Amino acid sequence: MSYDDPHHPSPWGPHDWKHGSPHNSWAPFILSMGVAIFLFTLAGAFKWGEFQGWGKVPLIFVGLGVVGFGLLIWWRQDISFGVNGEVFEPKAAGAPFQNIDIRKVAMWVFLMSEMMVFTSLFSTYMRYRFGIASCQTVFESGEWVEGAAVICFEPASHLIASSWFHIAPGAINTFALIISSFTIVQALRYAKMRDIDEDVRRRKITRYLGTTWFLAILFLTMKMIEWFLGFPLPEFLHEFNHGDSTINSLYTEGYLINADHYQHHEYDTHYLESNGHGLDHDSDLYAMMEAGTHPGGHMMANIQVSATTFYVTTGTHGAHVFGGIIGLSYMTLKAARGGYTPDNAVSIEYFGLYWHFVDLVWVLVFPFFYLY
Amino acid sequence: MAHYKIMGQDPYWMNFYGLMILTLMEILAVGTDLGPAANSLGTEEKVLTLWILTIIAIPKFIMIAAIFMHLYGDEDSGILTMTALFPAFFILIMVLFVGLTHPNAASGLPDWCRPGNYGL
Amino acid sequence: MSVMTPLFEGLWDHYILWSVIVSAIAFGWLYHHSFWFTSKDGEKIPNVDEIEIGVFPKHNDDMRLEVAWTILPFLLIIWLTYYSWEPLDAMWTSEDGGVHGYECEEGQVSNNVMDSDGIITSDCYHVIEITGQQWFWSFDCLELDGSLCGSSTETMEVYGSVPVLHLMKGETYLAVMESIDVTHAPWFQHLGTKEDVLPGQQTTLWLPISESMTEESMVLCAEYCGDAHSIMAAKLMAHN
Amino acid sequence: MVGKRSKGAIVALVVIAAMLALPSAQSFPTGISGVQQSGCNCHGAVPSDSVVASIDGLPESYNYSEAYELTISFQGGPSQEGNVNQGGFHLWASEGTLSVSDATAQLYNQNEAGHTGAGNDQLSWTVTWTAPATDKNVDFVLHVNSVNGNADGVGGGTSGDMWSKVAISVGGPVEVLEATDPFVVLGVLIIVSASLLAITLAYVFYRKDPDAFDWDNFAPWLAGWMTSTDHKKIGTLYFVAGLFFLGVGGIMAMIIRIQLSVPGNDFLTQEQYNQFFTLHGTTMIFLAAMPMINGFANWMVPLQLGAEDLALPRINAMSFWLQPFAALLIFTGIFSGHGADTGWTGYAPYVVSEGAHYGTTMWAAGQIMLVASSTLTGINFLTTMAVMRAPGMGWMQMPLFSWSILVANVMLFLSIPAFGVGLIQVYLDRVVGTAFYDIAAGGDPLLWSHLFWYFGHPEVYVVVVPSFGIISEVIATSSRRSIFGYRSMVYAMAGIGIVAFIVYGHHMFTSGMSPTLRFVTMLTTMLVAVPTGIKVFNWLMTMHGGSLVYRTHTLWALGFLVTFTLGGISGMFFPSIAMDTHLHESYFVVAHFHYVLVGGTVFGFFAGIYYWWPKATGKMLSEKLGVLHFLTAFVSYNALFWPMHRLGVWGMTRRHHTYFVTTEEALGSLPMEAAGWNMFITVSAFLFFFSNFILVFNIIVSSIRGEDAPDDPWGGWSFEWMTSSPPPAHTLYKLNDGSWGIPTLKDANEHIANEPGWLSSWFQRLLVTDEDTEEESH
Repeated sequence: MSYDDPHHPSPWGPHDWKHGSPHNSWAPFILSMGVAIFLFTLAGAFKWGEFQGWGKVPLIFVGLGVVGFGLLIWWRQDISFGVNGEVFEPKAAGAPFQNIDIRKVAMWVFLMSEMMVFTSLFSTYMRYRFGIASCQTVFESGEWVEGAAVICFEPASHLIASSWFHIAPGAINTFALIISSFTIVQALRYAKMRDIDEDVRRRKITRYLGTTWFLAILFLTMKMIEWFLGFPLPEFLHEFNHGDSTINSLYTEGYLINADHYQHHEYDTHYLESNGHGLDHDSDLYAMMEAGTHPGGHMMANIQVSATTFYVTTGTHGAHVFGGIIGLSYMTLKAARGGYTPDNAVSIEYFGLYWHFVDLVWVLVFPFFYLY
Repeated sequence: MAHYKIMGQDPYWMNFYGLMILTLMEILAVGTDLGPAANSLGTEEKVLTLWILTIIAIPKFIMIAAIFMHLYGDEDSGILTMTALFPAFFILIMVLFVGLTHPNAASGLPDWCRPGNYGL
Repeated sequence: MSVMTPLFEGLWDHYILWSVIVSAIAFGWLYHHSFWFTSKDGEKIPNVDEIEIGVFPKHNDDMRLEVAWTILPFLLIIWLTYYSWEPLDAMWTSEDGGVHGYECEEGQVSNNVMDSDGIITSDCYHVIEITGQQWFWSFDCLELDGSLCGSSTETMEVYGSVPVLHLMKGETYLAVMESIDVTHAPWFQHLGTKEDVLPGQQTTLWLPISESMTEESMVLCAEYCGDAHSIMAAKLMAHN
Repeated sequence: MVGKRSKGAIVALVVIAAMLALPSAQSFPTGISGVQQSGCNCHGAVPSDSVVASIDGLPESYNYSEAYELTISFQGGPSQEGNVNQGGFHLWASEGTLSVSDATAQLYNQNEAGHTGAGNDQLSWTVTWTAPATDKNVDFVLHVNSVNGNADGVGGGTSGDMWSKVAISVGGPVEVLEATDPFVVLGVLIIVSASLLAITLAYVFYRKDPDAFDWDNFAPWLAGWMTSTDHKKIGTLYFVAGLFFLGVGGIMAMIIRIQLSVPGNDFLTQEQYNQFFTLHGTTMIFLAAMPMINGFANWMVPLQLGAEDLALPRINAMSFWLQPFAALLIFTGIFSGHGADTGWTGYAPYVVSEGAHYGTTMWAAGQIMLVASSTLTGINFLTTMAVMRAPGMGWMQMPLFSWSILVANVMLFLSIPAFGVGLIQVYLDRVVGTAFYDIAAGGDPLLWSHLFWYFGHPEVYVVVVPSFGIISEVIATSSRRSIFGYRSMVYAMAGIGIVAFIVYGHHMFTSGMSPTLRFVTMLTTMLVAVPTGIKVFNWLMTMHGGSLVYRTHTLWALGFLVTFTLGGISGMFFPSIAMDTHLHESYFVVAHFHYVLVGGTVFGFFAGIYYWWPKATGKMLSEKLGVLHFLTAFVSYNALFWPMHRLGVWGMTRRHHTYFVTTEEALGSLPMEAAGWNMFITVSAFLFFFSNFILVFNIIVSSIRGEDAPDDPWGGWSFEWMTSSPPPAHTLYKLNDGSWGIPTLKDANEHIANEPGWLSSWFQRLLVTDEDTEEESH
């Protein structure tokens, strides 16, 4: 027999975990193949943002399907882990990590690289945010003419933080993530309790993991609303929203990665005059218009870079949440089957570390992308 | 797992309450008109908001890392904190070199980089 | 035909000198040891450090030696840094005047002089514009007089039609450069200098044409820019 | 013309097969009625055979940028002398630019021309076509209308008119392969390579045990390799992949050298040359060097640490399997003639421009997968080394090879996210149209350079540092000494690891980056010389008082010392900015990095292969063949790269598909002697390439009838020599009492090992809480 370990003849899983590693597994091969197919087919369906037709879309799902299949194998091998006391949780031997679970160390090492990922994204954002003049500044400087787009940086917060209603999805998300951070830690606490009834423990863990899962779904739903859908307001709130009946999504506002002719009413001298706010009297534009050297009008802006940094950075965070949802789906299922005991509760802790990290990133993303 | 208490209460719950309050403060800071306060401090509203947000983000960050991620109070907290802080230097370098070098490259070399400045 | 500017040649010779010294030490040592401290296969090999499987061997170190070859290379590189720091003064001058002074008034000339290190200083400089695009260069003399700067095209045997930049010896030019598509970089081969030409941003490059400059030299593209990158050439003519 | 698309290469067969399967992706104007503004509003419903259109003046193959005067004419149809109107035309050219010289024709855009109202009464027209400056296959499509000139009837008097069309294609000075849809190509490719692979695998399976050969065991045997999570098997897989791509990259290098052997050569087109040097770089760094390092690391790190396996075996398998699929994506483009042509640095904005070949998207996608693979590898090795050292082995008792892998992985792990994010930005820009590097929207080309080099500079150290480790092992073992200055070796390596992150600006001294940052990185770059110097002197000092045993790996290690020192010295020329402005992007750079990456990394790998081959396979390699390999390779290698220094100073540019020398008649960019040196380099390159087949031959001979290897053939001290050769399927070690298990490391320096230095005691105090200390003291 050529398999490495005669105890586990099937590389498709499930395993007998008493013996520890190594196990044969098809999951790495299939997952890698799926990722390649996905990246390849996605690039076939879009080119420079142009959709290449529906004919190529099914192929993308083939890629995703292969990835999913690989994940299923991975989980199928894992699901017996911890059941019937079959735990294989080696501890670190040497200093300085002595007696810490190996996988916990690995998780922290993984988080190091995640920190660098988000640092790269934040560095990109800082370079553009500080390097390109903001649209407000350009507008007030008067260095524009109506009809020609100027390049400037329009932070998404200009739209999002403009009213309580616009900020609502982001604010709800902030709370959702903090609560979910708390629920996952509660799940861990109950999983580790040895002195409670097994059934109670199972139900508690399932309930807390399920809540976390629900909050993660809520997070992405809110994101959808904020990006694409918008939401209608009940009538009694209209007066607080300049009489408008809906809260526009970023999509409707034209805050898009291909927005090279973006317009905003605050960059419109006519609107500012008619609205009573008027122009800032200290601004160069005001002086120029008074002197008759600038005709005023509606400034058009190319804000592709601003939208790109916003969507990709928050989107990367969103992708991490999505990854968490996939993990949580499996874990909730496993918890419902009684798969978590005090002996392997650490699995919840490892996932928790990842989840808290996603929360930490949001602590930075929220103020700097949504509020500032 | 946490083996300690905060003000005699469960640390997770206390941490949760604290985070909630700080987040509320963040949103209030953005929603409130800070213009007058900023003017009296001799700065712009945006700058003041940014400062408030940054100052609030720091304790939030520490609270999540220390209590939820068990970087405080566990046997392995010390070494894991060191692990988590390990990339700090590299993050600093990236932010300085990549994030904060001005894209419109300056045409001149500042005086402190010139030998002539030191009489060499 | 010399491609080395006096500045480059000075630095180069100095570095070569130290390279030879360092490699003489390293290789002399290497050859000595690899012939002196040898043994033949099959001979009973002495085991001075009592090496044994599964035992971390005895430390074999000497603090003084290790510190010595930390400090000595460090001193050498401090010297080399200082040595190659000097020309930096002339590489990027700040807006408020430097070795090349300020922009020339109408009719003023640069009168540049080269010192013994190869560093060129001038009274003032002229501004010209270089634009790169796939896959040719354009030179613009702006308002400069025909006696100071000129551009033309010429058919070269191998590159086909190439632009020619005519500059005057003894004059110093500041090229303000921009690209209209992707990144390029003009390499003024006999000036020993190049700088990327970026789209959407301006970069600058000093072109001090000394009296010793060769009459005609090539300008090549030194930042990969696509299909015809290798034949994106131009010619620099230095006139008296 | 048609039919000259094949150069006889297998590649062409693949492409032709793919082309047959798929209609051309190029969109032609289909009939006059489909072309707006054509000037002749679809006279006649169907094309007519009686009208014959022709273009005169088109060459068989064009010269770059030459202007050709084309005469367009037709015969037949209802057109006659004396008609009011006689005909019209519409000409479309896929490449180059059209222009018109008189009032009878007009231009719609640079690819399309037609007749004007004034040209309505003509049977022939003249247009000028300027050929492109690059090698393309140019298609012309001409539509003509033969008009009877009747002014009556509906539709502007079109009744009785006829039209016809002709398509002609013209090649460039150098033939070009036609492009085809990457989807089909990949399909064909998968089938071809899968069949090749299947044949090879079947043969290996047969060779394994020719007498007991049985097909029924084949599938489980294969699946055993594909699903294995054993560090030794995965290490072997890495080696197979790494050596395969070393060969692929080598073939590309040979093709590049043929092209450069004489000035003005046209063996390759510019486009092909651009793809070859791009993929040569990418292949050698990411698909050859990195897998080889991982092969060594997978095999030796657990063995040296005294561990059973890596910390996360399944993740380890995942790191490996991402690589072949990534390679598939990276190479997708080249088989359709549209491979990545950006240089391995892939500078923005060219990399996101439509001018860069379509294969660039897949090149970025493949590298994203490699980033994922490296991240997983990093997690695995850092964790393994932190937590799975055998009892008694502290950080400062780890063998130096393991230390080098630790340092390399820390660097790689912390820097590669920057590259990954940059690649994702490029991928998104090219696919979904984000604007990270869209200049028209304010994108910053330097951002990519920063992200790339933030990773790229540590990366080149990642590739070379494991070689330091191998050389430290080999030199010490061969001299029968313990390594001189173990601790300063470790500190030097760690120093290189940290300095690597703050020097990357020296790749951008001429990039338009802020001069302040250039100055700062000039200072830091100079610092690199210090730790590197310490290492070289320590190696030399290790030989002092020892008794050097000349074996093949010893020779390679000594060869490494020579070439790496030379490469290190030439590296010192770059931080001097005034020199770098001349040397940047020249062959001096090429010479330097090949001296450190071939003379450093690859020579180190060769030393490692000869050193650990007996351990991994249980067979000895032939010393005679090994010495022959060393002598031929070392001499031809130096003959290959040493002259490049001089070429660089003369002004020979990297990434140029050809060069021209100054002759009596014409000015070129290089002096006359450069041509001779280039020919010399090409000849040496072939010698070097073929000398490495001696190693392949040695491996084959050794596997078939090599001597059996003892457990510790060279006299090393670390744990890998404590297990059998080859190690048992489940890695374990022979203990002193004769049983198998995990060993404990003893330290010959007991007194030192038990006394932590001031630095480690400071760390201890940070890490261990007071309660723990109290407990210990009780």
